[in-house]
Amino acid sequence: MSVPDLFMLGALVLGGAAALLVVTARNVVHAALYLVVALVAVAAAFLWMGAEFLAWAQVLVYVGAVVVLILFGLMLTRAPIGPMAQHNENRKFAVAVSVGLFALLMTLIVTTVGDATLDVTPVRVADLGEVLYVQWAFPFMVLGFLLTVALIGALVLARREEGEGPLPDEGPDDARDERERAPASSDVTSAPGSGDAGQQIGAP
Amino acid sequence: MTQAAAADAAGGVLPGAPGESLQVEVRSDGDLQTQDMNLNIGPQHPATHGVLRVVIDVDGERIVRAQPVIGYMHRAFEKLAEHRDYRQIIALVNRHDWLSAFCNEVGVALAVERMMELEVPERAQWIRTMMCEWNRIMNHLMFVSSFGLELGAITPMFYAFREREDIQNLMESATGGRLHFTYTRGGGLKDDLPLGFLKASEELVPLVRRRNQEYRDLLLGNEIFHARTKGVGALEPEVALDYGVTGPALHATGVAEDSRVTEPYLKYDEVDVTVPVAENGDSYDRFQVLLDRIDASCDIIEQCLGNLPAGPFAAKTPKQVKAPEGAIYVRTENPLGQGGYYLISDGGKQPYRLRMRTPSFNNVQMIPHLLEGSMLPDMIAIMGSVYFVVGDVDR
Amino acid sequence: MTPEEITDLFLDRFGDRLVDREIAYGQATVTVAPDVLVTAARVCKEDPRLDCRLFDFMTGVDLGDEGFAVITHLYSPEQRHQVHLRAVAPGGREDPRLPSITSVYRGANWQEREIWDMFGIVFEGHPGLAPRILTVENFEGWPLRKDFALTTRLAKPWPGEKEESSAPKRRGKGTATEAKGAGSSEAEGAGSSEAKGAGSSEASGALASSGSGAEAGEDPSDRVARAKAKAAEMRRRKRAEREGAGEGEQQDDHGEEGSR
Amino acid sequence: MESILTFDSLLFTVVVKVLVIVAFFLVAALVVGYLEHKVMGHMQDRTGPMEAGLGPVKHGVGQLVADGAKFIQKEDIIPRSADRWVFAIAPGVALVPTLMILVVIPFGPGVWAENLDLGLFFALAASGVTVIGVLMAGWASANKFSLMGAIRDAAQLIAYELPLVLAGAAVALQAGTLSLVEIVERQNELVLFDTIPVWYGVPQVIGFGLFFVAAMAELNRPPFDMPIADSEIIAGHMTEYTGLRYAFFMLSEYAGMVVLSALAVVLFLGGWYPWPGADLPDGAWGAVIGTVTTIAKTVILAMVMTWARATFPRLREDQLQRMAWTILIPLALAQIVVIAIVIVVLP
Repeated sequence: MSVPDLFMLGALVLGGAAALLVVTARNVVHAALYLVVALVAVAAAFLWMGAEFLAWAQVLVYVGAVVVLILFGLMLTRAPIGPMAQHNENRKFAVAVSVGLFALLMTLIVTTVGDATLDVTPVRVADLGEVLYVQWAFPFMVLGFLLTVALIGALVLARREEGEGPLPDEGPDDARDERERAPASSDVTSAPGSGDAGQQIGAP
Repeated sequence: MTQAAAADAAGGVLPGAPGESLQVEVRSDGDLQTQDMNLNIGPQHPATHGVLRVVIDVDGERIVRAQPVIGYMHRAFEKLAEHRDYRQIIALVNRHDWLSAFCNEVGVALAVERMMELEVPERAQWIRTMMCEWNRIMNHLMFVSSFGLELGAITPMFYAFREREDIQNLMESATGGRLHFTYTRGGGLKDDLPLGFLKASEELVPLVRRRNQEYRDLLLGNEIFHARTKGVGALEPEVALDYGVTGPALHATGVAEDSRVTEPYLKYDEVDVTVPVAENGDSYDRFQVLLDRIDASCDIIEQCLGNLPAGPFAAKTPKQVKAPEGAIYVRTENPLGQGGYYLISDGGKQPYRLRMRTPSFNNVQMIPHLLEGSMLPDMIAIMGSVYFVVGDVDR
Repeated sequence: MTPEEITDLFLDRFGDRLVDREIAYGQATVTVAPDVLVTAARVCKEDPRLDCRLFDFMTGVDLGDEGFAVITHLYSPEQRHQVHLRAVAPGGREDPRLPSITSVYRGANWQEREIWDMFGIVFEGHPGLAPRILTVENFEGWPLRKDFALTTRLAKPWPGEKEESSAPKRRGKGTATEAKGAGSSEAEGAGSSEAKGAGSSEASGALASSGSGAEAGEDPSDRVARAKAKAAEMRRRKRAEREGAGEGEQQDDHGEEGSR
Repeated sequence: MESILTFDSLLFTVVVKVLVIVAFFLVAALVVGYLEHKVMGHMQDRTGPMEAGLGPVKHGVGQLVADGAKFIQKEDIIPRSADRWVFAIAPGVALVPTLMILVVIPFGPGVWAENLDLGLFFALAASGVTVIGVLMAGWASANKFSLMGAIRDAAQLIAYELPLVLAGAAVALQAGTLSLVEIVERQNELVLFDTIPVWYGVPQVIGFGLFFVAAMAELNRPPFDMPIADSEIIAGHMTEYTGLRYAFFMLSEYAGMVVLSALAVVLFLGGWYPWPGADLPDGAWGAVIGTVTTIAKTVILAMVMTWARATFPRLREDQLQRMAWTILIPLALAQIVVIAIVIVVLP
């Protein structure tokens, strides 16, 4: 077993354990934090497989933005300290579904990829740019357009809620008009935004 | 009143006991379920100028309910005053608003003198007037500096304390005190001005004026300062009068009620007193009025220096100061607003009742009116610009 | 309006409900019957002749056997006159009650809470007097009533209670050396320094602070010695206090030493 | 180009690199911290501690070392209702990403730990992770002020990560590479109108401003220090921290100043070149001159941050958000478009 193999194994074990903890943790914030570990482990796995760009994108988008948003949302709504009693009646059902899904995916992967050896030569960013912006330029642009549409749509929805929401309007004070539903606006804008960033950086 | 209603709803017990640190109440009366967080600002908080506690409910960053809790510094001054003779009360009233010690002293001395129909020598009156204004500048510098600090600008604090130190040295040379001067006596002053005081005063006035312009440039000339204070905590003149808000907070609403002008005491009828006013009554205006008042005080001090007559500095008083039976109310324009002493005497050595009307008490009572509906950071801009001293609230 | 006009106005308006009117030091005090207190406050605020829009303060007064009175001070910023509105609470010392004027002046809220806290006068119609505003929540008694004794004074009577003539001799010969203008300076004009003799200024200092323990015209070394003796005496007293019950406020110790 | 820290043995190389980076990290934070104290002190007409010194050098240079020693001795308090392990590791989580960025920053020709192909991308990705430590600290402290501080910090980071990344992207666009080393090299080759050699800071002056403002917002430096606004929410996520853990947060703030200033220097101010179009000698001398140049530029930028701290009041949270979403991000996007067009039009 070579050193990269060992590292890969380590990343898999760590990520797998963290992933298990995510679903079993009795505290929802802890679960989110385990998710960070799991995602970082995935990024490490990408790294060892030579997909450097993917690894850092994973860190930037998932760890830096998505998990932060999850934590942010949890803390804004409720983030009790200490274990919570979990009265989830769907627990068994969830276990069954995830085990089934895992089995399905593993079967698919094993049957299609099998024991093919992986070429771990790092992909150059320039090649990636070539593929994205030259070869697949049109689908890429369509994707970007879709995301923009989604962004604007979400903004429109959030805006309307602000005007007609249940918040009592207390007067014409300027400062009060400025209060934004912070979670809503950031929720809407940042996820596609991060994708945006990825696009721009991928430019050759 | 919302705060009282809140206390009632809670069975007279205020929310926010030590055990319930992270308890939040879920409101379900709207479509959108939000959680109000109950926050205790104070009694130990960097922005409350002492031990004032404000219990606020915040929805995100917006304050839905605010309720000041006072009394942490209650020292029963009104009770103590009933057990002190008049000269001891002068030392006592130094303490409730420690930033306006001299102005407080003068108030109680005036009450006694007017009741006893004591003729105070001209020189003493001029010195008192001048000292009141020096004290006013000292007080205002404190609030100029702390307001900046609360908005996150740390530098004005150091600058303003520089001038404060100079004025403190000046007053110390005359009175022997740095914070609690106890310079007034019934019928005059403790002592005459020391050698070199007038010269030092004359040199200090232009310096204060120049530095005041610096604060103006530093803070009023700052975009962020504008953004933080303009339109924040706008107080209507009617509401201000209704609550008995006085001082810079009232002047900022456009009401130029200042007892130095409307009911002159000491020598204020012989000097030109400008009462700076503003229009909008927001934090910016309150702060601007404060800076303008420093300049106005400089003007008065210069006039005092020019008019200071020679003569005795204290009247001959009977050995035992006894106010005749009756009641009198003396209003003075203290740095923070209108101070007043309502003195009821039964002819004895001690007052029968001495009511201290303090500007801070009324000003703080008004604060929830401005806070509700504003944002949490605005709370700092509002509380920092209503100008109060907690000792003056609780007495 | 002059104080006379103000009292007359109240007499016109309230007739026999005006219990008493008084003018002292140019300030008008009108005592109204409790049942018209709110109306009187409203008149003060809304009558264009009075126009007392500035709510100043409220205070309670212990009247002894008669019970308690509440005085509300109102001021008109435009007309520059003031009214002391007074009402004696019915119910004597046991159950003093007055109508609340919070419906007229918002500022009355805390002032009435304070009076309730200090005197136990209940204001009917007040949105909520509890919790106690200045004292602690479980405080017992009404501190500003005259029958509420100051603990320190029970432990140690006020030294100033003694008449001036019986005060110790060292009170100074202030009156003998009363050099009236001596303490003043010839500080005319800008920049001139105030020349004055140290001794003479002290003499009139003692005069001004009539009996503040200032020793006039004495040898400075005497003063130092006495100051030391005084300090030793203070220390002794404090020690005795500590060894004793140890109660009593330290700050009340300075009875006759006064402010010097 | 190879890093000068490369030796024959891989393991040895790694160990040396880690040691050098950690040492630099600690020293740089200390120096910048000291400079901030003193510069701000003199701006405010006061001197601060002047006696503590290291040997004959006085002027308070030893003060921060003494403070550090004090922090180590202080009792480490974890509130009873805090979430213990999250509370305990949060300062470390906040510190590590800053340390990681240092790995890719080139200080001089050959003076870097790692020349990643994706250096810029890596640095920006790592800088976004810091907030997780802050969120952990804020949540685990079981203190409402901490929680509010953490939420503010997260909102701020989400808003300012975008302008930061977009400003960086514009540089990558112009340089045609994401490697920080290559960005410096290309930058030095840039010549405007065939005559004036300039750095990227000139054509991308808007981007530079955006990057700097966003960096200050990310670091919670005044006037964007709402997450730790002492007059509003005590000290935000740091409220419950004492001793060494608190020192860790302070360290990550000062180190963050160094790191993001250095990144700005690399991206916009020509990196290790003393002036545009300069030519450094090969070998050790070039490395020394380059390193000194980079550090000097970094310190100047860090001092600008200090200057801002001594000058400005704090913005309000919503004003900050408004500024990010309505001014900075549109500006950054517009800049990218303009630069892309210019690059396509001008060869």
